[in-house]
Order: sequence, then structure tokens, then C-alpha cells
Amino acid sequence: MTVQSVLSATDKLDLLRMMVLIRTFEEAILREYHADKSPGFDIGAGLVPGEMHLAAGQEPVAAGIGAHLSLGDAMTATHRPHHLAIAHGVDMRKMAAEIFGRETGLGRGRGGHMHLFDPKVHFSCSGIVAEGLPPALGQAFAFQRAGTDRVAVAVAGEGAANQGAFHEALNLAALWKLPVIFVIEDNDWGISVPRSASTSVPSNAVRAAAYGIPGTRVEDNAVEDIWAAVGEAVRRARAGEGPSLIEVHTLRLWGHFEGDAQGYRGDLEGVPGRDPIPTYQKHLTDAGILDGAAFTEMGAAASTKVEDAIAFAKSSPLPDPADALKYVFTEGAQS
Amino acid sequence: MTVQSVLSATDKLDLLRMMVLIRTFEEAILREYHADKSPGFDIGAGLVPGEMHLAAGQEPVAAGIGAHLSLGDAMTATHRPHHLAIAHGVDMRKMAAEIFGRETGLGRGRGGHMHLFDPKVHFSCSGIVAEGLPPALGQAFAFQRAGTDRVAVAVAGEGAANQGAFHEALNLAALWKLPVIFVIEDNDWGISVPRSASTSVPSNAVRAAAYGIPGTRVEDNAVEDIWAAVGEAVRRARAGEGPSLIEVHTLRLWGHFEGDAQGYRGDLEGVPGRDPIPTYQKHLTDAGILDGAAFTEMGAAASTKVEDAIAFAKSSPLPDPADALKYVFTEGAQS
Amino acid sequence: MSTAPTTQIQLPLEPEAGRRKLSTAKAITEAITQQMHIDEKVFVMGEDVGPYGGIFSSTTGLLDEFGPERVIDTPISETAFIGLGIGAAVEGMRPVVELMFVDFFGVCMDQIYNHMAKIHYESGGNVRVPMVLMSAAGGGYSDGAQHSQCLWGTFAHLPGMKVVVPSNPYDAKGLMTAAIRSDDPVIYLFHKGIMGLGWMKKNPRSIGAVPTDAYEVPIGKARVAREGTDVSIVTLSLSVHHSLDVAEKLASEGIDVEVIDLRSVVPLDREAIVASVGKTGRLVVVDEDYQSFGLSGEVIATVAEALPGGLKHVSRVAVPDVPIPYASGLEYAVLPTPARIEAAVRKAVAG
Amino acid sequence: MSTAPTTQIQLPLEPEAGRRKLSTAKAITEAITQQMHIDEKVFVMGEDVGPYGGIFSSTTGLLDEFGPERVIDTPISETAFIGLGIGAAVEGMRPVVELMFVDFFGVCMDQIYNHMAKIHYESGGNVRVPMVLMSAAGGGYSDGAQHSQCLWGTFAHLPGMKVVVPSNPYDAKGLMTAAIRSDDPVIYLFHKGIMGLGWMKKNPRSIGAVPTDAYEVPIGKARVAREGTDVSIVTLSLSVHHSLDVAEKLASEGIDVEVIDLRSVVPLDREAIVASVGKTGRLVVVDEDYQSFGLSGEVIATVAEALPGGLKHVSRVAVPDVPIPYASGLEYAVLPTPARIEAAVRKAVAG
Ligand SMILES: Cc1ncc(C[n+]2csc(CCOP(=O)(O)OP(=O)(O)O)c2C)c(N)n1
Ligand SMILES: Cc1ncc(C[n+]2csc(CCOP(=O)(O)OP(=O)(O)O)c2C)c(N)n1
Ligand SMILES: [Mg+2]
Ligand SMILES: [Mg+2]
Repeated sequence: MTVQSVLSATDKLDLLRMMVLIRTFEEAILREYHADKSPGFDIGAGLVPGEMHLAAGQEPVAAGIGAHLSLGDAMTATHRPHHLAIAHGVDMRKMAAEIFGRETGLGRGRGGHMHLFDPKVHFSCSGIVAEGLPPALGQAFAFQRAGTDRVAVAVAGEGAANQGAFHEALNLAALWKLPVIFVIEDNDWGISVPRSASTSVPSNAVRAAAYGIPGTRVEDNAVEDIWAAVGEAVRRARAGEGPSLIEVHTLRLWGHFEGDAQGYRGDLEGVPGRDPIPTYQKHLTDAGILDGAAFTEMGAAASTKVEDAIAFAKSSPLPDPADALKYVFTEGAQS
Repeated sequence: MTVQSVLSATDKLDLLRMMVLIRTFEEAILREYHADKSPGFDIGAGLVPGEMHLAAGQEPVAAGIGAHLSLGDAMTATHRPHHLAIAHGVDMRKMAAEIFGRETGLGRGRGGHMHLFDPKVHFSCSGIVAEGLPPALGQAFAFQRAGTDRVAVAVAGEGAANQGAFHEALNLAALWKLPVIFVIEDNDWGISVPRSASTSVPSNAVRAAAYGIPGTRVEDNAVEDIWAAVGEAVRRARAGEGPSLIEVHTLRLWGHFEGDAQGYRGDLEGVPGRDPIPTYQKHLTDAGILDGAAFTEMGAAASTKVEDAIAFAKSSPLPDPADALKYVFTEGAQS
Repeated sequence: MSTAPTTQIQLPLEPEAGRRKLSTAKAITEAITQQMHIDEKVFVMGEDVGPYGGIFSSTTGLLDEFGPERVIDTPISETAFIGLGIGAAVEGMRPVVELMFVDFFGVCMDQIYNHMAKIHYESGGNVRVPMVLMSAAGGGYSDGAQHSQCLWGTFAHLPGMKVVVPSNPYDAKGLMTAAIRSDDPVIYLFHKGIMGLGWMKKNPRSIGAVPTDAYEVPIGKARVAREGTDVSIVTLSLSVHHSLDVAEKLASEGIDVEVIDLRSVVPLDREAIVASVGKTGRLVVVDEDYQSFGLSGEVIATVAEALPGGLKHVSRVAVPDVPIPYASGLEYAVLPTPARIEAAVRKAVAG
Repeated sequence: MSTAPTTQIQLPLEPEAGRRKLSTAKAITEAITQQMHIDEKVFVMGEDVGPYGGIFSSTTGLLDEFGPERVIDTPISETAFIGLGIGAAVEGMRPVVELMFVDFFGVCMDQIYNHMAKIHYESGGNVRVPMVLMSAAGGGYSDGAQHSQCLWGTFAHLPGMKVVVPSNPYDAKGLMTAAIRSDDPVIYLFHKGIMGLGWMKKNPRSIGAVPTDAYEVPIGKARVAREGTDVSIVTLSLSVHHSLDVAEKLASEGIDVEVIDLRSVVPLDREAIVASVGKTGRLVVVDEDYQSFGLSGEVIATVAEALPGGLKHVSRVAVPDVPIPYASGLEYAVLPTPARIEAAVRKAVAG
């Protein structure tokens, strides 16, 4: 495993390409989610029912992490998992199918959008705030005991960093020098509660000192800085030097979940201008790496891939209600 | 409430007196506990059955805290609560009666040694590691909302500082500037697990920075240093400046619980010499504050008080088994 | 600490409903509002209870009325803030704490069952914990295995806390009033599907007549929601409405169904259950909680103990011990739907 | 991640016990030792499982045999280390994790019931969590309300985990072997009073014959501990022995008691229960867990559903919904003692 510390032009374009792919996916889910919920929004109606937490604005985090991971590495995500799943290489068709509740989905429609499990790439998520962190320790433990240099990345929101599980997981990972990278996505909000009303310190990076591990905060949702910070943390973990904590100041571009009117949100007006994709597009354009045609091409490729996944999902069979009790236990799984 | 920053000779003698009282109590319980468990130790037998966690060696912590608190202040303790209860002014007769499971006990024999509640002095404890901390926040909250300068002291062991509840409680207390003083008794051990195998940092004082509050570590079980550190934290809390975290390097002189053979414990040989009571006695003697007669007198007064409490307990009636279901709900409490 | 019972003005029990209609969510907030006006020791705390007004609208408007000192948003630290509620209650305050979804009990259960529920007993009655822990329950809108559970059986199994579960606005207000005024800890579980939310499919009975003044629905008393002679459905929460719908439908075929709305799980109104089944001889328990080792078994056991030889039929319609599936077709295959209830009733009267 | 079933050598089921005797604690460690030798993916983790050997001796000697890489003391961070177990199991390891007292479930229940138990279902069967969570249960030695509970009903109510509860050394070894080899998460609860500890009052049957070789006691199969015709006692764990003692005593008076040792709570061997009660017509459930909304109700419901009109007597001897009191006299007033069991059986045959 070579460790790279400078981004080539191709790497930079790859970061943007990943961000565009993620946004394209989230926009497609947004469209599909709302397509059949009117008149009068009904959360349980339509082809994609249930709570829907989209990650538009948080693409830089996913792209910056994903660039460092291989197929053998693990990732655990939260209730807002799509961007991370895509960047980690989760099968997009199966993921879309799961979101549409189909038998071809990652969890045969049993899990849903907050419960995506792709064992091929060691991807999991959890709908319980911060409780996705501890299992990542176990994946890292298994990798460590097997003598590999594989790592686990555990992602949580800034709201989650005030849960007990966060503290326990960081202490144990630090104590056993587990190859885990903890990434906190600080998008300023835990539903309607601003960071200032949930967290007693301005940066979670300082909490790393409570475990004797390195802590970094990346400002401005800057994808290249995220890439660099994660790169160093992954290097450390692979080298057996133990866990790191990285907090990224990112952006929740949309509501907490779809249907959230965000009446509480004073920062909403300014948000569109803070969108990281046009920002990074401009950055690469100014640097002469990207032109308009290439960017259009990125979007088109992303659309093709995403629409293929959506089409696959929509054309897949629904699970048979008669099979609702299958998969509680492994015996039940043998059909 | 005046804040005092220098110990007078009388204050110092009071600290020692409290330490002697506590030790006398713990020795009496030790004696009573083992009196009728042989032949062949049976944990459930005798007048004082059940697990018994004694605090010999940890007296300086209790004395150093107790000196700063008034009747209106609250304290929450752990599974090892006697020293703290005594220093906080819990009724010793009722406490002994509770340990003996009598109807005259603090909890009418329902609670037992890990569950001592004395509402008169706002004292509680819990047998679940670290879970005594959150309720202390609520007591502090009530005091704060009532516009008083009363404070709550929440005590836990160094093992407990790796529990999620520790983290959540510190963050919330810091965020809401609650008048709480968190005291960690670092006695090197969590049952058989040494601190080095449980805690990723050498001092829990550094964890205070994770919440933006002051953190101090007091070394050597030094009662005057504990007194000073707690005094400053209490002053802050009463002044509305919020919580503090104090870790004391103290000493578990005996086993984790009675019956613990301590085969795992390499530091056992050195322990007796580290006993804080002879150490402080010598300190005060060297300083010319104490003479042998005064120390003997302290011991005698303590014995009188403790033996009175034990005698009260032993002569008190047992609860009526027919009343076992009383006190589940408040209606049931009206007899 | 709170050692003496507080003196409270006696409120009417279950007065006439009157004509004014409210949603269940509004009935809950009205009860909280009235108690907050009467008693300054009452406060509300939880995630998103402030400007958001509660994810399921259980606290909407309270912040505007009482300000941030008494309606308090918390960090996502359930152990800390539920523990804070306990300590405040011990000192004589009367907290109403919201756990956003009951499914999250696993991160804070120690405070709930080892502390909130046991301190009164462990203290020999010397310390009281007058606290309400309210939480949203139930599925039916594809929220998956970690956001769709009922779990009342889990709380009911553990001693020291009362557990109430309203099915309609009238009971929701009266039970909340009783819960806040109770000197015991009370778990108050509202099903999302009866709140009358604009953005979720709701039962038409989610909006109903509610008296304006404060009143109590007594904790521990079931209600005969419909009288009948052929078979007793014992149920609670949203399932009451499905059961009533089925009863209406079958009435036209001459099947006369009695529906008992438990309203409280702890204390369980065993008398009402036994009286009904003693009359009909047939029992169908309908419960959206998991089937085994929970409420449905307890109801059947209660009847079997009281009437060992006198039962013509016993069965239950519950979630068959499976995590709640995401896909709608799967979820509705495991929920206690009207179709499943109807089939059970038909079987009961046939057998 | 662990996606394919591991191929395992078939072990004998319930072989002859032989003559060698072990305590329950030693039987458990022997099962773990044997599986650790056969399968390098098995490891043990928990508080004080290393040099101390487990507070209730469930891991004594393992550290010496397997070293600190496979027998691992943890910080007091149950959420973190149980979660770690889950992640390791997901990656194909087979952790045996000890939660020191089952009473502590409240600090880590989310990992247990929302993760360990649900991942397999949520993943549509694609991810397995082959993990054993073992824990000490039970009272009788004045350890108070937070250290004396059984709580198997709490786990059993929530889907996705198996729950086993041995009553003797033979079953303890066979069930632990089966649990470690199971591809499902298994909760393994041992009562402190059957471990055969030198420092606690123990039932004489805490030491019993155990085969030397590895074998499985199948999960989900009850055992007829004593055949009888007059009344069925359905029970588990330490209460099996109290029930057998009562049965012996009453045999001399011509009362013929059948005792069913459930051994597994999930899956519950409903067939065995119904077969026994179908024969005797009288059921007494004896359970050291809280009475309501738990195992005892489920057993009665099972019988009432299967034999609605065919019951001559139904009752239960359990802990009557009260926190476990500290004082010995109070504690023994609420535990299912032989005296209470005897009274219940006498009433059953009289009625
Ligand atoms: C233990 C727990 N408490 C509360 C919730 C409800 N909840 C879901 S997401 C969320 C906010 C999370 O905030 P953050 O961690 O910052 O993540 P973000 O949504 O901003 O990505 C809350 C409170 C939950 N799922 N789990
Ligand atoms: C949540 C929880 N886990 C485990 C235990 C068992 N236990 C009781 S005391 C103890 C050790 C506590 O160590 P520490 O906090 O350092 O306190 P000390 O005993 O040294 O005073 C443990 C593990 C418990 N009571 N609660
Ligand atoms: Mg956030
Ligand atoms: Mg310690």
C-alpha cells in the first residue's frame, strides 16, 4: 500500500467526479422520494417511503475518505449514509434497490436507507446516533488480529460526538491502538439543534487529547484538506500507530430529513452559495485542470450511472410478504 | 457562603478527624461483615450479607470534599460509598442500619450498602458504574433554577471515567454551566483491571479540556491538596462559573470487595506503607499541631460514634417480609 | 429532595368530552401547558422539543409560551438528560422528558430502569421521582427496524415505572395530566399514527373531542371502547382503532365484538380484562409490540389464571418476533392490520 | 465480512454424561476452551475475564491457556466492547463476550438489541453475527436491586437473538458449545447460584457429571427433568432444582410432579410445554425473573392458546414485580423459594 501525499490533477478530477456522482444520486433520490407523496406530503407513501436523510453538501467528506480506502477496508456510516456508501464503492444498483425496498436490494428490502450493509466492501450503517462507531472497532480488531494493514473508518455527525458511545469507542480504540479513523461530519446541526446548543467545545478535534490520539479539524468543507487529513490518519492506522480523530466542518445543504421545513434555520439563506461542488469546480477551473465540457461530461456520466441504478431498482421485484419472517435467524435464511 | 483558601490548624485536625472516623467505620463494617461468614466464606450469610466495597485508603477524598459542603449541597456516590456518605453528613445510625438491612435503615432495608439515599443531605448512590453522575446534574439543575448557590458533587472511580455516562454528563454540565464538581477517585484499579489497561491517557484531568472546563489531578492522596482543589471547584460552581473535574490519585487499601483475594495485584506489598492516615498523622505531628494523646482521643471518639451506630443497627428490627412489596409505587408507600 | 407528597388540587376524572376537537398531539401539549401554568416545577426537556416543537409535535408551541428556561433542547445524550431529569425530580421538580423514539431506549435504559424506576423502592419510600418520560412508538410508514417499535412490554416487565399508552386525544390529555401529577415515574408512549400529524397517514380518530379544562384519566383503568358479547378484543394504542373498524364491519354480519382499550399497561387493569372475557369466553389480543414475552402473553395469562377452564378461544395478533421490515409490503405483513384482526375474530367465533 | 456459513465438524448431541464431575463454572470454561482450540476465530472478552478469571469464574484459567491476545480484559465500556464484538463477528470472528452482571444491560442495550440482534435481518441474511454474550443472573445473596435480576424475559421479548439458560453443568457445557458454534447471536445467562462457587450458597446439583469430549445441547430443546402425571412445573435455571426438591418431597405424599427444564428461552420449546401440560392438565410456571410481561406469561399463553378449554389449573411463582430487596428476609419473600413452589403445587392439585 503506497501512501500518497500530493494530489495529481487526475486525483483532483476524481475527487470532483465523486462529488458529482454523489450529488447526482442524492438529487435522483430526492426526485423519486417526492414524486409520489403529494397531494399533501405523506411520509409513508410512494415508491420510497420512510424517513429520508440526504447528504447534499457533505460530498467532500465522502470523496476525501473514499480516495484512501481499498476494497478490504471497512466503513460504518450513520442515518445519512448514501454519500459515504457511494464513495466506499457500495454497489449502487443494490443500494438503490434497497432504498426502493426491493428483493434485489442490499438487504432484500428488509433494511432500508438507514440500514445499508454491503459485506463485499465491509460497509455498514446504523440509524442510532453514534452507535455505528463501536462495531467499527471490531472490524479494525479483526483486521489487526489477522495481521493485515486494513483499516476501518467510522463516521458520525457532530451531534453524535456528545453520545456516550463516542467516548467509549475512542478510548478503547486508543487503548488497543486499533486501526480506526474517526471522522466527525460537523454540519452545524443535529436536526434543529445548533452545534452551540449541543457541544461544550468549539472543535471536536480537542477531544482527541482526551484519548491521547491526534485530532484535526478541517474547515470550509475543503475536499483537498479532508483528503490530506484522512490520508495521514489512514497512514498512521495502517502503520499500526492507532486511531485518529478528524472533524470536518461541512454543510447540510437540505433539511435534516425530507419534509423538514427548517423553520429553525437562520443560516438557510446563505447556504446555496456555500455549495462545495460549484466551489471546487471553480477552483479546478481556475487552476486550469477542468473545462466546462469536462464538467458537463462528469455530470452526464454520473447521470447515466445513477439512472441505471434507479431503473434497476424500480424494475426489481418487491419482496414477497410471505417471506417477511425469513432472515431473523440463519436457519430461516436457508430458503 | 465564605470561601476559604487556607487551612487553619483546626481545619487540619478536622480533616484528620474525619479520616479517622471513616476508617473506624470501615473497620467496624469489615469486622461485622466477616464475623459470621465462616467456616467457608459465604457471601450471602450473616448479619451483613451481599457484596461489600470498603473505602479504606480513600478517606482523604471524602474528607477533602466534605469540608466544603453544607447541608443543602448534594452528593452522588458509587458502589463504594461509605466514606463519602460519612463526610457528607449522612446519618450514621441509619446508614449502619441500612447496611444491616433493618427497618430503621435509610432505605428500610430495601436498598443496601450500594443504595444509600439520605434526602435530608441530598445524598444518593448507585451500583452501576458511572451512572450516578447524570442524576447529580439534575440536582445541580434544580439548585441553579431555584436561584441558590448550592452545588452537587458527583464522584466516580477511574474505571468509571471510560463509561459513556461520564462523557455525556461532563458535556451537558459544561454546556449548561451547571454547579457540579466531578471527582474521580483514581485508586489504580477497576476490580482487577489496572488503570493502564482501561484508560488511554495517564490523567483524567486532561479530559476536562474536551469540555472546556478546568481539570486538575491531585497526586499522592494528599488531603490538603484535595481540599484546595475541591475548594476552588466549589467556589467556581457557587459563583455560577460551571463545573470542574478533579482527579485524585488515591489508594484502595483492601480488595475490590470483601472476599477478593487480590491475586492479580502486584502493588499489594507496598500498600500498607502508603496508608494516608498515618501519613497525615505524622505530617500534623511534625507540624506541631497534633500530639499522641489528641490522636488517641480522635480514635476513641470515632469508636464511640461508630459502635453506637453499629449497636443501633443490630438492635433495630428487621423489615417484615409481608411488607416486601411496599414502596414500589408511592401509593404502596402509604401504610 | 422531594420527600413529602405535594398537595395538589383535585381534578375531575374523565369529564364529558364536549364538542371541541383536537388532534392527539395538541391534546398532549395542552395537558403539558396547563400543568406548566399550575405548577412552576414542571419543565420539558429533550431533543428538538424547542423551536422544532417535537419531531412528532408533542411540544409544539411550548417554547413560545414558556421560554427556553422551561422548554429545553438537549444534546443527543439521552443518558445524561434523562439522568438529569431524575435528579431534578428527586429535588422536587416535575420533569417531562422526551425520548424522541422509544427505539432509542437502549442508549439510556440504565437510567430508566435501574434509577428512575428503582430509587423510590431502594430508598424505602423516602425519595420520590415524579417524572414523565414520553416517547414516540410504532410503525407503518417504513421507518425500518430501529424506528418503528412499540416496546411497551419491555418497560412493563421491569418494576417501578407506570406505563401509559393513549389511543385518542381525550385519553392523551387526561393521561398526560395524570402522569405529570403522579408522584411515580411514568412512561408515556404515543403512537405516531394517532398524533394527527399532517405528514403521516393517520387514523381518522386521531382528532377528537377534548374538554378545555384540565382533567385526569386515571392511570391503571382500561376503557370499554365498544361493548359486545361474542368475543373480546383486548388492545391499545393505534390498534384500538383497527379493532373498532373490524368490529363495525363484523357487526353487520351479527358478530358482536367487545373492544377493551387498555390505556395503561402498568398497572394493568386485569379486572376489566377478566370481566370482559368472562362474559364473552373468547379472547383476541391485538398488540403492535413483539408477540412473545410481552403484553399479549400477559393478557392471556391473566385470563387463563382467572378462568382456567372457561375459555373457548384465545389468540393474538401481534408482531411475530421479527425486526420491523423496511419494505412496505413486508412491514404490513407483520403489523396487526385490520385484515389480520378480522381473520382472528372470525376464527375466534367459528371455534 | 462473514457471509458464508462456516463448515463445522458435527458434534454429538447430548451424549451420556459419564462419571466425571465438574462445577457449572468449570463446564462453561471447558466448552470455551475446547472451541478455542478447534477454532482460532474464537476469543473471549470482558471485564475481569483475564487474571481474575471472571467474577463468577466463567473464564478461570483461559488466560493462562490462551494468552492475552485471546482472553482480553476490557475497560468498563460495555457499549464499546460489545460493539467491538459485533464488528469482529461481522468479520468472521466468533467472540464470547461477558457482560459481568445481566443487570448492566441498560448501559449497552442498543448494541445488543438494535445491532447484534438485527443486523442479520436488516442485511437480508447477508451478514451474520456469530457472537455469544454471556452474563451472570440471579439473586439470593443480598446483592440488591441492581445486581440480582434475571431479565431473560427482557432479551427474549426482542427479536433476533437466541437466549439460553442452563441449570446444570451438563447443559452448561453443551449449550455453550452450541452457542459458540451457532451462526446467530446467543445470549447465555448463567445463574450465580448454579456455578458451584466456593463463596456462595449453591445448589448441590451445581456439580454434576459432564462428558470430557465436546458435544452440543441443542438450542431450543427443553428437557423433562422429572416425569410426572399430576402437575407440570415449567421452569429454568436455579428454579429447576428447587422444583425438583419440591417434587421429591411431594412424591412421598403421592403427588406426582413433572418438571420441565426449558434450557432455552428463545426459541421456546412450546411443543414440550404443551405436551406436558396436555398430559397433566395443571401448570405451575416457576421463574426467578419478574412476573409480569415476561417468560411466565408467555408459557401460560402458549398453553392457553393450544389448550383453551383444557386447563384445570394455571399459576406462577415468580418475582412479583418489585425491585429485588436487599434485606435477606425481604429478598426471600419475593424469590421463588421451595416453600412458595410447594404451596403452588399443592394448590394446583387441590383445585
Ligand atoms: C440515540 C439516538 N438519539 C436520537 C436520534 C434521533 N436523531 C436522528 S439523526 C439526529 C441528529 C444527528 O445529528 P448529527 O449527529 O449532527 O448528524 P446529522 O444528522 O447532522 O448528519 C437525531 C437526534 C437517534 N437516531 N439516535
Ligand atoms: C456499568 C457497570 N459495569 C460493570 C460493573 C461492575 N463493577 C462494579 S465496580 C467495578 C469497578 C469500578 O472501578 P472504578 O470505577 O475504578 O471504582 P473502584 O471500584 O475502584 O472504586 C466494576 C467493573 C458495574 N457495576 N456497572
Ligand atoms: Mg450534524
Ligand atoms: Mg478504581
